[in-house]
Amino acid sequence: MNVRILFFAQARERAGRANAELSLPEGSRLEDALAALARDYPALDPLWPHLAVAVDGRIARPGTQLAEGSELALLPPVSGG
Amino acid sequence: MNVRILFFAQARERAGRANAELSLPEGSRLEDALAALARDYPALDPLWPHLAVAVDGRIARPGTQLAEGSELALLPPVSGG
Amino acid sequence: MPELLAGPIPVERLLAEAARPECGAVVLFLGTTRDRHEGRRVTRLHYEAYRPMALEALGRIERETGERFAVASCRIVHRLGEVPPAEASVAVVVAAPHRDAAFEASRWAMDEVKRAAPIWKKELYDDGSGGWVEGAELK
Amino acid sequence: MPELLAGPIPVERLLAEAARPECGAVVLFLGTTRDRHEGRRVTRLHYEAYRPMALEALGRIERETGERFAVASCRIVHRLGEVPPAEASVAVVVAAPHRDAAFEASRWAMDEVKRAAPIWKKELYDDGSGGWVEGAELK
Repeated sequence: MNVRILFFAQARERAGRANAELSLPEGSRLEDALAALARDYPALDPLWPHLAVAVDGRIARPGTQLAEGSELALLPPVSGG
Repeated sequence: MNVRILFFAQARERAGRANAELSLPEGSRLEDALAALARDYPALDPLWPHLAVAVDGRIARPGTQLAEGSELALLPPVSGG
Repeated sequence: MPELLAGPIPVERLLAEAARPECGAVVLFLGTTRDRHEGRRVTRLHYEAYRPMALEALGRIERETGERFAVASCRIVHRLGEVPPAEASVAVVVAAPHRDAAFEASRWAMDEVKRAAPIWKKELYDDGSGGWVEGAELK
Repeated sequence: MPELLAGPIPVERLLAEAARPECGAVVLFLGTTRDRHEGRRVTRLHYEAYRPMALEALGRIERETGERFAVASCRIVHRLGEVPPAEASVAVVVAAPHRDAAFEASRWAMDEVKRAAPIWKKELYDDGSGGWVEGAELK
């Protein structure tokens, strides 16, 4: 299955792009996607401890089941206002 | 000497006017002016316990010495805002 | 410098004048006319002031706000005469480096305006009668 | 309903929409761009957002402000893209029957915006470099 990845702020700059597609085996969970992203984008390493991850617009735990077309967003600490 | 009296809000309505001149003996104090006003404007009676009085723009005590041309203002409880 | 004026308060001008590059926060408070008071229908408010003393009081509040709080500016504008419902009778604009000080300063300044400025408000009701609002005795 | 927009925040429209005859107080908070941060000269800010999630977060804050405080309305507008010094990046407008609730609600809503909305700010310095502002980890 394919999921869509969105990178924001520092994550966008470190990944060198704002979005990507990721192909994963059927039945993958969020943690599987994150492991793949960690491999593909080593520049994200220092950010991981501070990132929140949303699946389809909601903050998600690593065990969250993904689906075809899920939208994953990597969200650094926020600083609006 | 002559002093000028300004009536505001309820005091203006009860006095039936916004201002007046008052003639007082030389050496009069604020309390003398207030006694004259109480005589001349009995409709002010219920207001007196709640009135502040300013002389030339500053809240004044009854013993304050008046001068020719002093401006006395009768100030009901305020409700700006 | 405070202002007493007839007619609508020029909020956009006040905000433009308050904006400054060393500040991260602007708080604008508007006191607006309510259309009901203790069950009666208020059609408009009438405000009057002892103008020179009111300007002095508002100016003192502006200065004291700047001394008590970490703010860059405090401006107070009060409307006089008739004010219809939902329109602003008073504006307090505070600019500050940080928002906590801006909120606290605005609130304090507004409490002071109500407590210490020789300004009076009369409510005019839909039956043609009117009543002065119970206020704070000046000290 | 919250808004995310490029370009100046239409403050006058927001105030007009907030005004209502049953309210006696309107508090507008503007977060404005400061021209210095930790000794460096900031020439402008760049804001970005995860738009659908940010709109949902701001909408949740608007609603929750209405539930937690005695206010009639809460509107939040955040600017995105580049914001020059002294211009507003965010506006919170609260209308309430009484001013204490308006101040408290505005402050709470603004704290929540900073804590919970997926929006990011980068400072751009006069030497051409830039830095993301240390923020709050989303939970």
